[in-house]
Amino acid sequence: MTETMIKIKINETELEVPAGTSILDAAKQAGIKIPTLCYHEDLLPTASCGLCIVKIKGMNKKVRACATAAENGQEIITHDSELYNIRKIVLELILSNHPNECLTCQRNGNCELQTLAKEFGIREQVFKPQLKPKNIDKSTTSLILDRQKCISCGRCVQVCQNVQDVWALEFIGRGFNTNIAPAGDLELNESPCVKCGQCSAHCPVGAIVEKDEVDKVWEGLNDTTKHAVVQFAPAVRVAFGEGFKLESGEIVTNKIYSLLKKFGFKAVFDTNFSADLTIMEEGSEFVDKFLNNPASLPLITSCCPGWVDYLEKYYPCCIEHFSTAKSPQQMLSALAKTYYAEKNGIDPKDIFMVSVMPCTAKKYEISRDENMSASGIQDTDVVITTRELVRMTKSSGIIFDALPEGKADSILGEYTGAGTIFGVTGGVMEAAIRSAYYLITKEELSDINITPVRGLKGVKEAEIDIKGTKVRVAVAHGLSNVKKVMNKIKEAKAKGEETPWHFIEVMACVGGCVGGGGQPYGVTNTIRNKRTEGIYTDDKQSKARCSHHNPMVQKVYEEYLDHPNSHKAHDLLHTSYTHRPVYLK
Amino acid sequence: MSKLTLDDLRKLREEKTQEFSRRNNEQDKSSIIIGMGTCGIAAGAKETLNAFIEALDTNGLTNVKVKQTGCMGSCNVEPTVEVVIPGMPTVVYGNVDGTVAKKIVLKHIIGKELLDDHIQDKPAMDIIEN
Amino acid sequence: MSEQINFSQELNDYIAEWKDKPGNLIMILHKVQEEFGYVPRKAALKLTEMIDVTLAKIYGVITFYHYFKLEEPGKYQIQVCMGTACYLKGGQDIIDELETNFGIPVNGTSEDRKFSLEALRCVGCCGLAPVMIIDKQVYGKLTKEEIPGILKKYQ
Amino acid sequence: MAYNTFVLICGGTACESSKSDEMYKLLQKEIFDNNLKNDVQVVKTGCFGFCEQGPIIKILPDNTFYVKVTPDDIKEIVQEHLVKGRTVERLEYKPSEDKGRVKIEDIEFYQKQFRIVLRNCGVIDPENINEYIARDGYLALEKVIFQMTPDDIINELKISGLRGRGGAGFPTWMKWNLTKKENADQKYVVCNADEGDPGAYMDRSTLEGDPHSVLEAMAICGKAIGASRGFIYIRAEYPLAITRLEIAIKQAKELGLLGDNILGSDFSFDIEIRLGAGAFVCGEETALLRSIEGSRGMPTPRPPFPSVKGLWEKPTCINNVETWANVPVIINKGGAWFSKIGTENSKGTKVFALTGKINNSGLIEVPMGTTLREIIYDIGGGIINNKKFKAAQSGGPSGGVIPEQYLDTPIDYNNLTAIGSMMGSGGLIVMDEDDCIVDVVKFYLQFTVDESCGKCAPCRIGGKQLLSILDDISAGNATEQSIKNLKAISIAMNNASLCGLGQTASNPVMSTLKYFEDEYLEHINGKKCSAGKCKSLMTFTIVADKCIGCTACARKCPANAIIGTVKQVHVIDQSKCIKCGACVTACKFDAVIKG
Repeated sequence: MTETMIKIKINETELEVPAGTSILDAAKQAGIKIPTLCYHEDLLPTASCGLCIVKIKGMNKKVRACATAAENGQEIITHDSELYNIRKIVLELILSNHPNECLTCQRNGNCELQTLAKEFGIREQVFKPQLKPKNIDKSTTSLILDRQKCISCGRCVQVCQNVQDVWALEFIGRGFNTNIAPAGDLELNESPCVKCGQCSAHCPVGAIVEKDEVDKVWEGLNDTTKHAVVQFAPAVRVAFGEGFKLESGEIVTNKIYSLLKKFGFKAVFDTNFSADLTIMEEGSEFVDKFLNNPASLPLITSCCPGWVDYLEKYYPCCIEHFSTAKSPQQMLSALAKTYYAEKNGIDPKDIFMVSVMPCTAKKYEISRDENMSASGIQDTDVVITTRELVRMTKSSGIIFDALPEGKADSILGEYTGAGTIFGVTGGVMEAAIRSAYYLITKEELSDINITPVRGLKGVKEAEIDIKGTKVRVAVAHGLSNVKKVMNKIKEAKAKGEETPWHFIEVMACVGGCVGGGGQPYGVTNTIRNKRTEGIYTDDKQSKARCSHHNPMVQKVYEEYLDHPNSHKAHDLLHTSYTHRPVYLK
Repeated sequence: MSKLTLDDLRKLREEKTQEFSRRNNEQDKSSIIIGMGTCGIAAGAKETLNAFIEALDTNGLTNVKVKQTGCMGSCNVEPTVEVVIPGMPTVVYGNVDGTVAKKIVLKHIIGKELLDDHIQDKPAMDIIEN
Repeated sequence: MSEQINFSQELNDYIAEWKDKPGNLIMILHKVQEEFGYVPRKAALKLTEMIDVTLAKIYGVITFYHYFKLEEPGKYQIQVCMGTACYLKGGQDIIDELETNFGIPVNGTSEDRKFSLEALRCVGCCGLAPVMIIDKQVYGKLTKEEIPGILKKYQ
Repeated sequence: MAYNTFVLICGGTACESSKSDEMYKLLQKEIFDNNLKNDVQVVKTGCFGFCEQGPIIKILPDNTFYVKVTPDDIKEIVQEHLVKGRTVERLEYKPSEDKGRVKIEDIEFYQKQFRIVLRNCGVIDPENINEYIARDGYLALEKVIFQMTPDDIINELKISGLRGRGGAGFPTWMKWNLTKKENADQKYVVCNADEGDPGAYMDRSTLEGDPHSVLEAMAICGKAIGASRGFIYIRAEYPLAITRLEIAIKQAKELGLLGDNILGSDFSFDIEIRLGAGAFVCGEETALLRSIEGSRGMPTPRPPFPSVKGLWEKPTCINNVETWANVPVIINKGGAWFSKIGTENSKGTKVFALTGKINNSGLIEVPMGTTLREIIYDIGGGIINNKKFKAAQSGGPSGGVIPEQYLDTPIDYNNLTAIGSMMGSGGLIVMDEDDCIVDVVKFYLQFTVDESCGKCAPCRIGGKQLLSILDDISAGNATEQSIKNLKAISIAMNNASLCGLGQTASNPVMSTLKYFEDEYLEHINGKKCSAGKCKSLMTFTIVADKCIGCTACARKCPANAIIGTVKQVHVIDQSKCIKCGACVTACKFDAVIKG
């Protein structure tokens, strides 16, 4: 399909853009930035903030650049003194409706409103403050919703409803008193919220933020009676650098190892290790079902806690298809407080287990049920997000750039390329196929790059040929895409038909964990792609690229777990699911 | 009722137009038309309607039709009532409550005498009719 | 969500009729409110299943449109018109009187749950301004001195 | 006893002040003297509205109309007209010297009210389709189905010059044509009956009095643009109009005037009713469409316009009730006929809901180009209690005020916009000297703040700020900077708000600042509200000379702010006074003054 090109003029510059391009995007191509607070590339323009108004020659009214497609022959003015004045007044109005709490706000320094106020040189509060009442929802373990700070841009609502199809948040009320809230005065933890945190990742200000637990980490590190241990997830290594002005996708794994050591962690482990372990467990689970009980398929992956929560609420009928394997985070913590503790003669109670995750739902996962306390006590003590680790680093006096390349601690620190690709959509599937092929055929796959499951397409399907047997797989990310896949399964089940796929990978967030709700701000598909590229580079550079080739995983089986899906493995590495109501009230 | 064809509609219109024009000829049809818009009803037009029916009954006036119509526009004097009686000018009365309704029946319809205090006249000529 | 709320046959029929029509939510909410006087939470929850709509959307709609109520109103509903004509002719005085001397708050209900008070945009009886409506009975050209007498009728 | 002649004499306020009462007595005396008391009844009527020519005497059934009658003329009228049966030509109304006398139907005053939209209101039974049919109902539909092409229909509208009656006055034919030009499997026709301006009820009356005219017009549009489905979006607060519409739709369907294969043709058109639920913003067309779709009524950006992407993303033609009601008449009588009525840029008539401090509040329909003076003084009968006219507000909360100097401006779209107001939907509220401009603007802002959907920042916060500044002004807490802020916010709202509600919400502020800035300054600098509406700026004092110490005021004061004992001069403690004014009413000696 060839694109029709149109000719327009922006501020006297002539340019050609594809038909349908918004004025905002066209201006960007012309090297012009039009200010906006509500527009986000991931979402449809809501046109609420009013800052991006521009003039079109021959039109009386000013239009919103974000929501208006440029048309052939248009002459557009994006900046002049009149527009500057109007934008400044609108900005002053927004500031009058926003508490003056920048210094104590979690978004201080990366708030989009603060940045605009700075750029427009606003030096005084021109209009009397007109604030909504303080109304903070701290009910979940993951997110904090401070409605007074909300500027009603609607990004969180759109991401929650359209991208994630969760509908925890909606505009409630009307006019000046509109609030972002769950239905009927409920708090978030009583709502359908799955804690994915996409709302917080898209919020331009500090209205929805991750629950900051950096202090808890410091407290544990300072406690001399504790043996502090840390792990960090695959997707962290390709995004953490953004907090220090590095390119998205730059792999900083080794620097993070030495950073965490400097903080005083006694052992630095890598969640990639337990990702490999997950493949052994989940892969074996799949192979077993595939060979011995194909009627029980499909098998659905379960390493994403937002997804687990969603399934328990909306698809209780599919619980039987859910892999019982825990997420890599929980596997590693369970091993740290059992295997590692026993080996080093440490009382599990004295281990302080921290994990660094790209995800806010991980904060919820650690206490979701008793299975998360396989060691007898809660396996993971604190979860901080990538964003929190950035702040923690900055407050520690450590200059990240100057850090030496470090190493993870053995045994729970060694990983293969299959473990690292857990950080992207399709990664779990690809890793699983690499090993399942071997587990079924006892032969290695000739080309281990399973490209059909890679990329940002919402639902990806592939048919894998395992020595003549076709394995049909599907990969979905972004819960609204997941819903499409799940509804097909539900439909097939209701009709008693075979489901369209044998194996399904699900990630709640678009792009998978690289686009997680706890990752550095400003994510767009461009950034998701860069982080994804980083992940695949890490895979390519790895010595071993299949989980069953991870010698340390094999060692743990030999020394402790016996074999995949053994009784002990089940006690420590597997969990169960239950139907949960969508609304608690 | 069955669906109309074009001819049916034309016939129906002719028939109804004749019926309707007789209303204005003031010859054989006596009628009381009550403004039953929201404002009229709010101001008590329903009671007015009942009062008329009662008064007509009491006085054995079977040839006077009571009809309803929408708002006549004179909202400050609702309920408004148009009285069409042969031999009398057609007038619009304002502020017609039950008592006034009875008076209209007695004075205007039976006594052929206009009521001083409540005449509003017709608010406007209808251009369509010209 | 212990016990379910019961809908009348008429309401069930109405919902069945509208179920597959696009844009049915507001029409159905009108009917629910007609039955209960407000939209009870349990009714909203029941609707989520009956017409496949999220509770968040239902509440978003209910709280956007002032016609819909989430609380059970008082026995008698008082509406005072605050259209321009009524305002100019003293509508606010009527509301003040009801609030201060009779303890009936605007958009709220008196403590004995007898009266609810609402300020309306315009009832369209500007000729009768100022106007108050109690349970569909209209009191026009009202003065605040008449209020005690009128309210007494509903005691 | 039966009279055969009736003499109607105007008893309206204006005529009364021109000795009509004296003439009424004279008439009775003359009739008695001439022995006509059994034949002639003298009736004192409500205002004829034609006060400019008053006092007026009308004689029925002859239909003679005498104007500017003086007591000296009475004898002649009785002698000539009643005794001898000859009209007194010199007293008959003549619009101008050269035209001579005219028939009553041709009198200018009656032409001032000119009923197209309201042609059937108050004439037919709205619950009986036959009565509508009797008045040329569905004749236009018949014509467009069997004799006209879509282009013919649109062309007729173009010739008529009809513009949308809902607010901005967009040419109706263009709207139809834009929708017609779109290619789509489904198109919709929508009637906006979400009339919500405070003080406006034209559409309610039309729907209650003549629902079929809207149905017929929508079907005509369906034929013109190629749509087979229509929706009427109506306020739930209009139960009677809803009932009448339901009856009308049912009757039209039964007769096959709506539904499949109308009148045996291949044209099908159906109409459904959708209810609003108390959100003024849904009068804005994109919000209205979202509401029909069952969502929160939050406006979406235009373009794309509804004619391209409307209801369920399909091309949609939306007009308001009054616009629709004009359509059948235009088809029947021709666009050329219609275009003769009105002014150069605004054709036809406009219905106004005339309210406020006016003697004859009511619903009137006048040709475009009628002046405000004619409407207020001729039709409306002037200001209540002969108070001084201050301003008229047109266009509701989106409009502006028209001060005295523009009373003679012919009312049409362009002129109203030029003087800083707008046509809006037709609310016309008259204010007198007792109304405070700041207070009235506060009322409108309160309304828009309440009704703002809250989506876009300029409207949501800007409106709230305007209101807060106005509160400060009426409380005496403002400075001249407040006026600068009012202006700055107004400009921002006007330019950066997403929809019409926000873009026009500041109009009342801007237009009053234009004409009544002095009154604002009086509040700000003089801490004074001449109209006595802004309570915080009022002080109540007791004039010592007049106070006899009766204690009546002190007993009535709810705040115990009046100090004094029997037979002593009383004093008001200003710090305790809540400015309720109870003391003024209580004092029988006019000793308490407000100022």
